[in-house]
Amino acid sequence: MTMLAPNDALLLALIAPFIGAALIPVFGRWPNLRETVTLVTAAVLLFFVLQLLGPVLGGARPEWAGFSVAPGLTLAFQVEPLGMLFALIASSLWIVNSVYSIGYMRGNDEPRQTGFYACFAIALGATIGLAFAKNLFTLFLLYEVLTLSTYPLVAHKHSVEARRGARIYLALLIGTSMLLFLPAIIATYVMAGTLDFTPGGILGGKLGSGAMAVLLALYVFGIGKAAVMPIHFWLPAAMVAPTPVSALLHAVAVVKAGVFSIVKVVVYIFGLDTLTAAGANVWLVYLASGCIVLASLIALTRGNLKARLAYSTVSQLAYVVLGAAIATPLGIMGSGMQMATHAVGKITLFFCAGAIYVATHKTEVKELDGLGRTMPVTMAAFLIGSLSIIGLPPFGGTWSKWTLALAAADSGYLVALGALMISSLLNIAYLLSIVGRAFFFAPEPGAASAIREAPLACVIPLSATAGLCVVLFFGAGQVENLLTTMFASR
Amino acid sequence: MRLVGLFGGLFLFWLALSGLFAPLLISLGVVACLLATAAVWRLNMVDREAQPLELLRGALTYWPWLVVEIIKSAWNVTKVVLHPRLPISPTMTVVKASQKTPSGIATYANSITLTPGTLTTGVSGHTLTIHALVKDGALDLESGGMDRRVSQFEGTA
Amino acid sequence: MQALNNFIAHYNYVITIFLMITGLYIMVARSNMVKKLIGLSIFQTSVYLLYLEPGKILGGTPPIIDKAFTVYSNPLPHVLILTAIVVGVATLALGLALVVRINEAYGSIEEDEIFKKDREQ
Amino acid sequence: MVLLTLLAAVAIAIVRQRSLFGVVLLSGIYSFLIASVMIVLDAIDVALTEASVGAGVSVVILLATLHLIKTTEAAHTRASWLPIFVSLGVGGALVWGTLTLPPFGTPDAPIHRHVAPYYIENALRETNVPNIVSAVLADYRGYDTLGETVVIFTAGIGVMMLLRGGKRRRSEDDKAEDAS
Amino acid sequence: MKFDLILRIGTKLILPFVLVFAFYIHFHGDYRPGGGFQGGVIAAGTVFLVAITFGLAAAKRIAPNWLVEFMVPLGVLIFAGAGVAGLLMGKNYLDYSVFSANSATGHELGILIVELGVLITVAGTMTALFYAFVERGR
Amino acid sequence: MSFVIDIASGILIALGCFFIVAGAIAMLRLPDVYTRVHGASVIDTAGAGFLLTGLMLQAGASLVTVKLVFVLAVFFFTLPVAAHALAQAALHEGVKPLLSEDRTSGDGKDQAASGRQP
Amino acid sequence: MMFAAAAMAILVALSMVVIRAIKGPTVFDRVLAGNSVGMLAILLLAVIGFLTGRPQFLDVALTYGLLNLIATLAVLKFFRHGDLAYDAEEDSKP
Amino acid sequence: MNAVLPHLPALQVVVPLIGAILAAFLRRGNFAFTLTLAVSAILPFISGALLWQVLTGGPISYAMGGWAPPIGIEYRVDLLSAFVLMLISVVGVVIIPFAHRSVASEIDASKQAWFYCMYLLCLTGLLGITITGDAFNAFVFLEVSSLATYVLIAMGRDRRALLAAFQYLIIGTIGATLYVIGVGFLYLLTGSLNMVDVAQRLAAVEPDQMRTVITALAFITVGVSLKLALFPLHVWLPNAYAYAPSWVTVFLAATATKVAIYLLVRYLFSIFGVAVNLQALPVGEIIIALSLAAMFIASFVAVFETNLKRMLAYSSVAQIGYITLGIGLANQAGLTGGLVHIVNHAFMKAALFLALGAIVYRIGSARLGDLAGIGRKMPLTMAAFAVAGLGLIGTPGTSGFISKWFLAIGALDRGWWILVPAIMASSMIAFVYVGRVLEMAYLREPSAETARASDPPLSMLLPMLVLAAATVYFGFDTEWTAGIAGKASQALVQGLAR
Ligand code: NA
Ligand code: NA
Repeated sequence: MTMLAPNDALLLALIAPFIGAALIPVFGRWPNLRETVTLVTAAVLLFFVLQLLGPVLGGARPEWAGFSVAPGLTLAFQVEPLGMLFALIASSLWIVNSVYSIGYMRGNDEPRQTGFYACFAIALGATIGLAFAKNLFTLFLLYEVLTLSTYPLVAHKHSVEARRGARIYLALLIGTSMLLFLPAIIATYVMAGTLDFTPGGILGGKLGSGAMAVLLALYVFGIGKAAVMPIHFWLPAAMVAPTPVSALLHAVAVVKAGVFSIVKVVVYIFGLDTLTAAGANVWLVYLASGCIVLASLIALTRGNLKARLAYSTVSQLAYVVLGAAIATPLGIMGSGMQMATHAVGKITLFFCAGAIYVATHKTEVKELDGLGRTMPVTMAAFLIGSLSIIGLPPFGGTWSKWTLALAAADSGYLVALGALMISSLLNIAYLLSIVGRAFFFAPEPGAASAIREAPLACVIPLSATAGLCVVLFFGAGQVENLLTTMFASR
Repeated sequence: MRLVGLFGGLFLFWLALSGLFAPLLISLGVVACLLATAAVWRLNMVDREAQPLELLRGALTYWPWLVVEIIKSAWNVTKVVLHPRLPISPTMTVVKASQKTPSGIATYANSITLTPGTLTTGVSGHTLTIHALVKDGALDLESGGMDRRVSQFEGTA
Repeated sequence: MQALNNFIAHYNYVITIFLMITGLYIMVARSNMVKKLIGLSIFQTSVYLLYLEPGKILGGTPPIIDKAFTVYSNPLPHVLILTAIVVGVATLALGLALVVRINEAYGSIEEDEIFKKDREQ
Repeated sequence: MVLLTLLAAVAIAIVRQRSLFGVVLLSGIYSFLIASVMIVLDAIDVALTEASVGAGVSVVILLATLHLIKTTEAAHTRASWLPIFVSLGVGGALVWGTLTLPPFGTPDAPIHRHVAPYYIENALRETNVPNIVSAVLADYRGYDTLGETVVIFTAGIGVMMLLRGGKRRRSEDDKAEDAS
Repeated sequence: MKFDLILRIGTKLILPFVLVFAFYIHFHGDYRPGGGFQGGVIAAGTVFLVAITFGLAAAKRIAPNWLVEFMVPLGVLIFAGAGVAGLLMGKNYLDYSVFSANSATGHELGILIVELGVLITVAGTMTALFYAFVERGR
Repeated sequence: MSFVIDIASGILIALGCFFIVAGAIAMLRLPDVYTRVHGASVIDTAGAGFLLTGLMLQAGASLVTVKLVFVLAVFFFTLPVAAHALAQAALHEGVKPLLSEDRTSGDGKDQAASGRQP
Repeated sequence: MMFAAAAMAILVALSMVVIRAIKGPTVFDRVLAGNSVGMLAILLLAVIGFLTGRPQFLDVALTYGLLNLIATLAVLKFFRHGDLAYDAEEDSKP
Repeated sequence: MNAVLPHLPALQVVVPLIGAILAAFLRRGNFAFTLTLAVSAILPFISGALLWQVLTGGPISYAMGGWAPPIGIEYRVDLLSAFVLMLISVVGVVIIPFAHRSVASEIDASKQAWFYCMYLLCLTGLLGITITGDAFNAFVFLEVSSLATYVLIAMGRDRRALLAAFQYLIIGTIGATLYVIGVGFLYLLTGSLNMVDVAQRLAAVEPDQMRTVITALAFITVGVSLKLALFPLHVWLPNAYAYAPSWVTVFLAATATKVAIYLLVRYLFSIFGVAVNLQALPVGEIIIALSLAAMFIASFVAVFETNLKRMLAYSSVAQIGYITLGIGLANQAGLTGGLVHIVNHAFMKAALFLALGAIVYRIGSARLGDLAGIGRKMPLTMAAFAVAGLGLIGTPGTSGFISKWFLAIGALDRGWWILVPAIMASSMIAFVYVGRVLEMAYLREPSAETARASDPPLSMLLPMLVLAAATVYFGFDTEWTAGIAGKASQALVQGLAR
């Protein structure tokens, strides 16, 4: 394996998805060729991202200096550990998701598939760029590209319902980013004179604690993708999208981009020490804790499978925010791990939901009685994903919950600790109840009892991600290593 | 011939207006007069009506008479309108025009109008409809004094 | 008495401004388009006065050089207003042409009526 | 001053006159009056122009227009507060702004001390043209006059574009309306 | 009904004089009030007069459509062209001193030329306006 | 000599002014458009004539006098043409003259004498 | 002095005529008054020329006269035929 | 070359002028189009050379007729005017290919030559306003462009075009007259009409005449604001844009109001600003308040418009609000934002109106409801629309973002942080009205009408693609937009009296 120079690998990783996106319409008329392009692009992307892993672990920070657009606005990329982790999650899950998409889209005979794959590739490109952004402007730019490129995906069905959902999705994400996120960026620039992500932050000594709390609030609510309550309801609204898109939103890219941005801002713009010293983070700890519990409670009340999963995501994202809010290295570590483990776990759950829909066209929880018998593989994967989300060993989620709890305890946030515990219980209630129905309830009379799984292209990915849940349990050390280098220079 | 006459008249007009004898202006004047002549020629309007040079001959006698008439009637009108009771007696009447040519009739009609107190409101063949401020004015015209004067004047032409 | 003197001394401005107000009022208040254009003309003529009045020098004479005179009124406002008049008549002509066309298209030159017709459409 | 008062009177009459003919006639009279005012202000070139435009061209074109349209103004139904307010506002601003201006006819006002003296002193020598207005118009500020000629040209072409051909070509909506 | 008798005769009488007067006003703009614009308006007034007393057809005999339409841009072209002449001779735009060795004479001549341009455009445009409005009604 | 001319022109100008004002008064006082025309014609003929002649005397034998003659010619030309056309147009439009006597049809039939006697 | 008095007289007359123009009552009164305004303006011009010592500018008065004529004729023609360019001959043709 | 270079300022205006005159002689629309094309192609070279001269050698003064200012009329090219000249010329040449077919489809064949004549006159006027250094000359050219504009608007096929033209004529003339009154006051105070000279002499005006200065300021500002459609003086604009021929709308939207804005900046910063301390007057505050009103109210109205031309027209009013906001801020960053938005908005709006023009050319309607599914039938057209629409919203990566960035920084510099969310909130309204169109175009099934549509011919397509590309390009490379605008505003702000 020839080693690419890290800087070149970065550039190639940034460009690859867009080249793919450009090629997809070219092959639009030959579906097989088109899907090949998607898969090859995904593979190539993963390859380039992996090329970066070694150097980053070694403490290097590959970068592409880019160019200055205007004073204060520079387009530049740099790989640091958190971004590395995010890029890794996104690019690896894209492959799985692509395979799944092929199965799902063909299985459902969906229209407009060319546009679908093209937008998907653009979204991935934006995600990678966002992960590697060197400054807030670059991050913001790609944040918006991500929003816009996922909008057609959410609206894919073109039905009245889909349009309404997509409208809410877009309005909320663009709205918060323009009204809160961008002003926060501008304020940051005016105060700090730069927008570069800098270890230790750039705002030290630039503003008082009250102002800092306000600025943090602007970021937290402005980054609507993080779905911090009350800016969360775009997520349930977007469930009208086809399942691969839900996977993209919930696991691969979108919400992750949100929480990732918050963590980046906390670490590299505010600086952990600056933030904790000012005490500007405390309110967020309480807010995140509240979100964790409240969203779980709402999830419990939702009868629609995807809606329930959506609220689950809201709750799980709040974990990440909580880690950032605690604003200690340990908390950030927890956030990073939660990003990874939730991604894998939630994608599994969504794949399952999609598979169920492809096979049976069922969307409601109460319709799933006895489904464990007809779709055993799917429901097994669902179980694994659920356990990981809940945070039970031997699945990846265990470590992230554990780290977060540790961080909360370390910093003395007992409320957060309590929230984590209550939430785990609630998770059990709303996720395992589904598994229980599937395996232990009698199927509706007249339902086919023979095994009838979704297409293989669906089943294989969901099995793979379920496997990853396990892998993450044992490979968590690697993630920890990676994230530790974030604070190595301190 | 008439064209040359017209041109000459126009050029005199120009000189009278201008009073400047710079060569440039003189030549521009010539050009202007030529253009004007050409325009009138395009309209086929160079005829006797348009160049009543003949009328000038009779003017020596007729015009002074008319001026006196005008002053007299102006005075009469003035008396009437300044009179506190405004003793007017508007009258309409018709008079015969004994002139032979349209120009002659026009001269008569215009003379009536020029004279304050009387006004030609219509011309139909040799019949003129007249509006007079006071009845006496109408009667005066009906008596035909002015008609004869104009015809005389026309005759000399 | 002082006030009266002041009023008389500024009488030209008073009338100029009065004309301006009148023109503007016709333009804004009246619905008839021809009248609007005439209001426009009045408005513009008041501007002519506004320029020309200060250009006058008491005891001055029209700015055409003549050995017999030494004090000439300011020629520059005259030049400017000549141009403004020409611009004014050009605008008027164009406006009237539009009025004619509007009348053909709507059968009316009352703005109010036309708005009503357009709304009904 | 008498002339100015008459001007104001005619202006009021124009406001009140409903017959458009009356308005046109009054506007012609208005033009003659204002041209006379211009004469008093020593602006004979301007007076000549205003008379030829206001009492000549404008009247003729207005009449030609009236031939093509309805000739009486409809009773006005508009609420007149805003226009009065706007007009008075502008007037107020003007009064406020002009009170400090130099009084009428003084020779030492700024406009008589800068630029204009140059024209008066040099125009004849530099251009051989004794009419300073002409010299300034066609030479010193000849470019303005070019612009002015272009304005005339624009209006001429514009009116021809608007009024030539395509007569009474109405839109589809209109036809429908007529049919109903 | 001979409404026009007096009118016609009168108009015939004064028509050429009005036209000459127009040119007089134009060409004496350097010395007296007047100039291209005023001259142009009076010249167009001649056409109005003809149209009013003798009808449009007669007016078009002295000022046919093509001529009028040609005059409208021609005058501006003369004016703008006089400016270009300055450019071609290496002076600034509209610098009339190029028209003669003597600067003042050059300016005098330049003024005359551009005023001619004004006259042509104004006379043409005013007549064109008149035609356009009047013909719309028939 | 110039004194004599001044006196003469003064008298003429004064006369002209008198007729002008009288004509204007006539235009104000007289009852209908046809009678008012007579007022206007006083202004245009006698008024203008005296005034302009007075001015001519002032100007002496110069270009100005020639122009004054032209101006006077314009007056003498415009008045009949305009007045005639005006009266005709007014009649055509049906504006009835107020008459104390109508002798147009020869029998003295008072068609418009219904108009009040002034 | 003499000219000033004459100018005053003309202004007085002008005022009365303008009043007539404003009062109307018929359009023809206005036409007549308008014509007279023009005529008085010409006289005023002539007098002002002498008043200011620059009588050369009678050209302006002449122009006024011509324009007044054209305008008056246009108005009257308009009333007579409703059309400025009406031509009887043209009409008599089929 | 050396013979031509010094005369470029004159040529900038004279070339289109002579083009217009020649076009009036031509009887055939095609000839006139070719002539217009040629003129349009020359202009960017002239303005480019001027810009280059100004960048390297400072402001240029050109004495018309050889008469030195203030005796004669001066053409004065500084960075600001060169910037605007460049904008007009470039827009002119980019959009001209679109004209041929669009005009042919909307204007009677017999009038096409005149139509191009009018267009060139309008262009002449706009360039003249921008380049002149003489206050009254600006009025003359303002009228040249205005009269031509009225005619161009009236050429629209709908009868409402006539009404729109008439209303614009009335309002435009009021504006121009108010401007002339203001210039008259300045003249009374200073005796001069030359802008530089006026500014210098105004500074020396006695304090007791301050009132007249303020009145002049008020009249000029209001007069120019009528032309630039500053809220609430914008009432003429929506109908004018909506019913004018498509191509005219494109041209006007991109240039006409921009030139009026230029004039406002010129007066506020180069004349009044250097002469008197405007900070002491609430000028900036008033302008900012009206700008905000425009940004919100006009945007809001746009949301409910179903006629897309009117929608974009209201959007223009709102976007002009951004520009005037920058002017009102009157600091380096804010003014840069305003000036750069002149260019950015010109490009975006031209692209949007071009796309709309292409749609009208194909389906004969610009109503929202008639556009169902057009995104797939006219993909390139709608792509251009979408990109330019994103620019309007101010999405990062488009030039609109750059404008808003500078504006927001200007607001924070001035200490008015509340303006930042206001700017963004107004963008969100833009997001709604643009989004509505995009949703209709992309997320609906094509109707019978739209199903037959296809992208227009290349000559029409190319301009909008170029402009859409420019919207993106200038979102990343701002050297020629924000760079020059920054330098220009630096010079303007530095000159202000404090
Ligand atoms: Na002029
Ligand atoms: Na002159």
